[in-house]
Amino acid sequence: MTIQVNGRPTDITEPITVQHLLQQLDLPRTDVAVAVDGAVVPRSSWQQTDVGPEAQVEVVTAMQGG
Amino acid sequence: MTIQVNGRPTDITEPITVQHLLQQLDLPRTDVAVAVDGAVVPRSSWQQTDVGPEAQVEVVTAMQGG
Amino acid sequence: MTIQVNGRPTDITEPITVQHLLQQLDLPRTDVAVAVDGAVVPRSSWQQTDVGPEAQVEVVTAMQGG
Amino acid sequence: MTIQVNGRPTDITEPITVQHLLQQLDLPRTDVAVAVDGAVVPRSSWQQTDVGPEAQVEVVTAMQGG
Amino acid sequence: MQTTDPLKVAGDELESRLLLGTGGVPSLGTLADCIRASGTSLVTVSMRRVRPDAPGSPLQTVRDAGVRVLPNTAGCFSARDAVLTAQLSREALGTSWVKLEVIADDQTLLPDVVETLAAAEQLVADGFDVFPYTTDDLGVARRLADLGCAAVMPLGSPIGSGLGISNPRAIAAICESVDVPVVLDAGIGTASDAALAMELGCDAVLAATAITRAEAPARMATAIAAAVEAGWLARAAGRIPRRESALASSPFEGLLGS
Amino acid sequence: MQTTDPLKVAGDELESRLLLGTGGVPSLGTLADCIRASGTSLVTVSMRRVRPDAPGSPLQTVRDAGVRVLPNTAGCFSARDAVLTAQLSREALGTSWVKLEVIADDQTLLPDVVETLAAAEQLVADGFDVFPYTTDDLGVARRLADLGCAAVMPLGSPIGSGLGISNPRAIAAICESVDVPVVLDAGIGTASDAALAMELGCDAVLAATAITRAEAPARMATAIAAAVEAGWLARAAGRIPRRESALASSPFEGLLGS
Amino acid sequence: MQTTDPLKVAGDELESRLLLGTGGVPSLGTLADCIRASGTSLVTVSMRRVRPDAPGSPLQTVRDAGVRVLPNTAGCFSARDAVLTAQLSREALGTSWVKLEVIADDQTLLPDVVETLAAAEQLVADGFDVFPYTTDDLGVARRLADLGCAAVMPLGSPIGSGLGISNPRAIAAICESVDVPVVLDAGIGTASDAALAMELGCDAVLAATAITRAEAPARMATAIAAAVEAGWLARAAGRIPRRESALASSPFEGLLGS
Amino acid sequence: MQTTDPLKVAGDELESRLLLGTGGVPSLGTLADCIRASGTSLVTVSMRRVRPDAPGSPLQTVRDAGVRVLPNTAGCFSARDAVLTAQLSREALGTSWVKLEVIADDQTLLPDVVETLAAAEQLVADGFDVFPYTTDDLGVARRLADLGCAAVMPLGSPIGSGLGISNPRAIAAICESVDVPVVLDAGIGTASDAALAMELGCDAVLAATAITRAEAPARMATAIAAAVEAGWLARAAGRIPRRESALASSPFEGLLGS
Repeated sequence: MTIQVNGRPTDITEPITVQHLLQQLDLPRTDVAVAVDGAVVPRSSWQQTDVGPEAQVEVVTAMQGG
Repeated sequence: MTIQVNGRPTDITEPITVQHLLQQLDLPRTDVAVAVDGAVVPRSSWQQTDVGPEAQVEVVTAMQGG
Repeated sequence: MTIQVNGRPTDITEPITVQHLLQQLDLPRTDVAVAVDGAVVPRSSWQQTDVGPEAQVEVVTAMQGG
Repeated sequence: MTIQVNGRPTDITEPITVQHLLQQLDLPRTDVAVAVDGAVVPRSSWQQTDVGPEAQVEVVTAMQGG
Repeated sequence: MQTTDPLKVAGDELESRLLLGTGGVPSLGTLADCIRASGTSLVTVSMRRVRPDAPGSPLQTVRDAGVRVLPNTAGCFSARDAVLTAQLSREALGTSWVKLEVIADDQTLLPDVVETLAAAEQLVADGFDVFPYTTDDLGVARRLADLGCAAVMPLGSPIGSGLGISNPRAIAAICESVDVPVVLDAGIGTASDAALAMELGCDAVLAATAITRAEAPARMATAIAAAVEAGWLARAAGRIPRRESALASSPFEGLLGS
Repeated sequence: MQTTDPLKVAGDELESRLLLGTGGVPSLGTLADCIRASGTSLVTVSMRRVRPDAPGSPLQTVRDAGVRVLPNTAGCFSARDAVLTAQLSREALGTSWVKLEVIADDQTLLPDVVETLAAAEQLVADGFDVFPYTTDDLGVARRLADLGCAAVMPLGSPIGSGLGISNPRAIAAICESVDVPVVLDAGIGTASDAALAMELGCDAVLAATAITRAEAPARMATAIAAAVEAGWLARAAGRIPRRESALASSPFEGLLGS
Repeated sequence: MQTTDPLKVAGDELESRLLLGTGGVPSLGTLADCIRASGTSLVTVSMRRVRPDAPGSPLQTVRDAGVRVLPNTAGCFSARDAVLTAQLSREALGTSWVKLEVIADDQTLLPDVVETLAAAEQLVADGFDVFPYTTDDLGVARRLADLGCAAVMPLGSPIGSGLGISNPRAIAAICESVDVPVVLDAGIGTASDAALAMELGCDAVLAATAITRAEAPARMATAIAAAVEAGWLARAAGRIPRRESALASSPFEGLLGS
Repeated sequence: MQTTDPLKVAGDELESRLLLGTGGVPSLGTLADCIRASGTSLVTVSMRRVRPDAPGSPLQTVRDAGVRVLPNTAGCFSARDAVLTAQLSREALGTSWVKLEVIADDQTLLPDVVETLAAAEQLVADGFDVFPYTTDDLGVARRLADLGCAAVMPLGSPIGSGLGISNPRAIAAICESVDVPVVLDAGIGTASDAALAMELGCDAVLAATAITRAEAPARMATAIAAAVEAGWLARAAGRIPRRESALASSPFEGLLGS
């Protein structure tokens, strides 16, 4: 099944938690925040929140700007 | 009974129409508009619209300004 | 002998008057003024004023400007 | 005889030197400069320079300003 | 003298690009003089309670001059009051045109853009041709145009201040970005301010205090009318660029002794 | 439209308060159009060496238009050269009027006031009616007037820059302090600059590049002429004071619900 | 040198009244230099998608410098996006402070005040300390303060333009009228702009492009920091009034020959 | 904080680029405070007739502070008077440095450049180090430098007016064109004016009234000193160009939902 991670189609084999997704994609886990389908997933819920089919996942961090 | 006409207490003896009120108070009837209790009373309804007790009547016209 | 007319060396065979010089060089004679060696030669003196060897002659007129 | 010192008529009994004038008038002698009749009298000449009748004497010093 | 194109607005054509505000005019005679001298096609009035003892109304003067009237909602602090005032003006004067003014306070007289947007939306829906007074905020001007306003009227500087156009770039940006006519409102102090407004791209200028409180109102009306035309023509004529250094206007060739 | 009073200068009266400089004009046809459109009464020319291959002279165009010519000494760096150029212009064109220009360098084209003062003194003594181009230095302007110049012509900003009037207070101070006519010279970029010059108290404005190098020169000539008139009228009309705070132009009495 | 009082905002005290934006900084090393040179206490960052190939994050640099971070919502065009971005920034960075930016379009980068007000209301309700970027519209600034924003951040001129403060009176009016700290945001080009902002009554200044894109960023950071302090002290010192005429600073009594 | 390079002038080096004028200072105690707070290296005084009843002289205060004194010729209307005053100042104070001021009248206090040039020539020939107060006329400034003056001191605006720098382009042009130090003289009203002067390229700034007549003179002295340094650093740091349109300071890549 395919989800969108930061706008890119990403195949995953089965529903996984946010925590596993970050691990699997080797994304940083500090100083980042995650939204799934337009809602923030607090860090404390990463291990309990599943990312389902066609989910829109955003993983953001601080960059220069402003 | 007392109504407010342009902010001034005005005694009337009985409910009267807008048309009669303007006549009774000797107010101009051209180039003016009337609102009763915050709603415009179109000229075409002046003869059918009664001004009841405690009504707030505004009679306005054009002045210099702007 | 050589004189300078408007900054260009010009050969003349003998001393000539301003009037003749303008004629010889086919320069306009209206709306112009002439200076020889830094001094204005009034139009009324053109026929009496000789242009000698090595003279610096300026012949000017109005152009767009200013 | 009368001289002008800083614009005020001042009577002196006889021609005196700049040096004596300053002493007599109890004017300061440091940080000042003296001009007589529009010319500076250097400090080194105060004892040799006489102030004659009708002399205009200026005695100036530094003030706030600028 | 070549004259400006008429201003097309709200389905009408106005010959003059100078709108005249009547506030502060010392007498109806002077008002008549100013209308004539300005050549204006559109004159504002405010809506106020009838007073039996009131001096003559400017309406007859405006009608005698044969020009349109533009009632305003001056003095309103909320969308609700402004909408009611607009409705009364339509009823009293028989025009759907209204200059929408909703101000933030009675000291600065600056627009309250939130209430102005709310009122504009209601009035457009109610069939009015809305001419909103607004700040020089580009985003708000664009929203007003998008709501269907007939024009937008950004201020140059506070009402009655005579400070001219405080932020010319902001006005120019609105003119470039908005599809409806832009009328410079408030702040005009004298003729050069009006010319500048037109050069920045405004389609028209409203002047009130600058004219009515000048020492010689009718003469100032003539002056500002000429300036509006001058600015309009100048914009159309394509001005020279600003240059940080000089550019000779007389040739350096053919100089004496050169 | 009410028109300005004629400008009295050097014993003559000029109907128009706009002087036209001819530098940069693309053709004599355009020059004729600009003279007509501007309504000017006085047109500048520069004095240059006769060139057999030169295009037509602007003189005939100026004469055909029935306006006065004002020769200038543009391109001169010294009093000596300026005086000679002025004498040649008088001889060639039969006018004692001369626009005196002595510049400090050929990059900035800014006036050299020392040489200008020296030349002005000589030319006045020699019977010229001297119109000196100068900086906005009040003391120098006063000296030029005291020397007997017919007018003084301070710059608004560098020649051809189109930057308008860089120091309006300085121009206003000259206008208040000098008894001869003050003609704003150099820097005009568009109509509002010309209106401002007149509002500051100038008696006339000279425009060259602003008109001749505009995209549509004749239209800009019309625009600037209208602006000169607008500014002149506005000054005469007595503008409202600038106020740091707002002043209501609509009455606050008689408001609904008040 | 005497230093400014700390800025009290959102329950904290900031030693420095200069906020540093990090956009455009050429390297993290330069960023570290600029933080040090500016003496800033608060540094903005934007929130962007994680990129595996991204260069180092400015976060570590900011932390090493021991200063607070102020995440912004730059790039958002709607209240919805801005609120989500703010929530993500709080989650990622552990701060409730957020610089709220909602822009009207990606060309002018001007604020969309309607969306900004909507977002501010939601964010305040959600417990954020909101620092909204806004126009110089007084009414909007007052509404933002009334909604409970921690500060208001009106622009001087468009982001990155370096045009300084286009409408100083508007900024001064906001400073007089709003109870929360006013931080001048956007438009600073150089030191004098920052000094002026403080003289007008601003409580702090944010500079980004002016510092990060200067030829020598750290030196410019020092310069602008000094200017912020200069402006703050100057305001506190009570400047002389502007006078249209001169006032002698040297006495006229006691002159020679007088 | 990084500090400015010393100013090399007339064979000396001044640590501070702020010159302090003493006119208008309410007391010698305040003068001492201002000298200390400003960090100045050079303080002006005027030369006046000795008055037996005069309050204390500023000289001792200046000496106690260990800074140089710069006598001026304020109040002189002719080269002759200025030269005599300069000679007296050299005799009284033992310094060949003199700030040459020759004014055109006692209302505007504007320089008389003709008399100033004449006096400068004589004083240079007589061995003085001449610091002439002058207008912002480029040609005159160049002539003063060519005559051998130690510096040139163009005005920003009239003495005591606090109007800042009326014509920044003119000041910048002088700075670019003249080889001796340029000291902005007259017109400074507050800190940002001083910063601007330095950004335009001035080598130093003189402030008198702005400091001495501020509500808190010593605090303003600190402010203006900081501003001079800020402006000097900013110029050295290479400011960003002014742009008519915005330039994003936050990246548009990596936006949410993009």
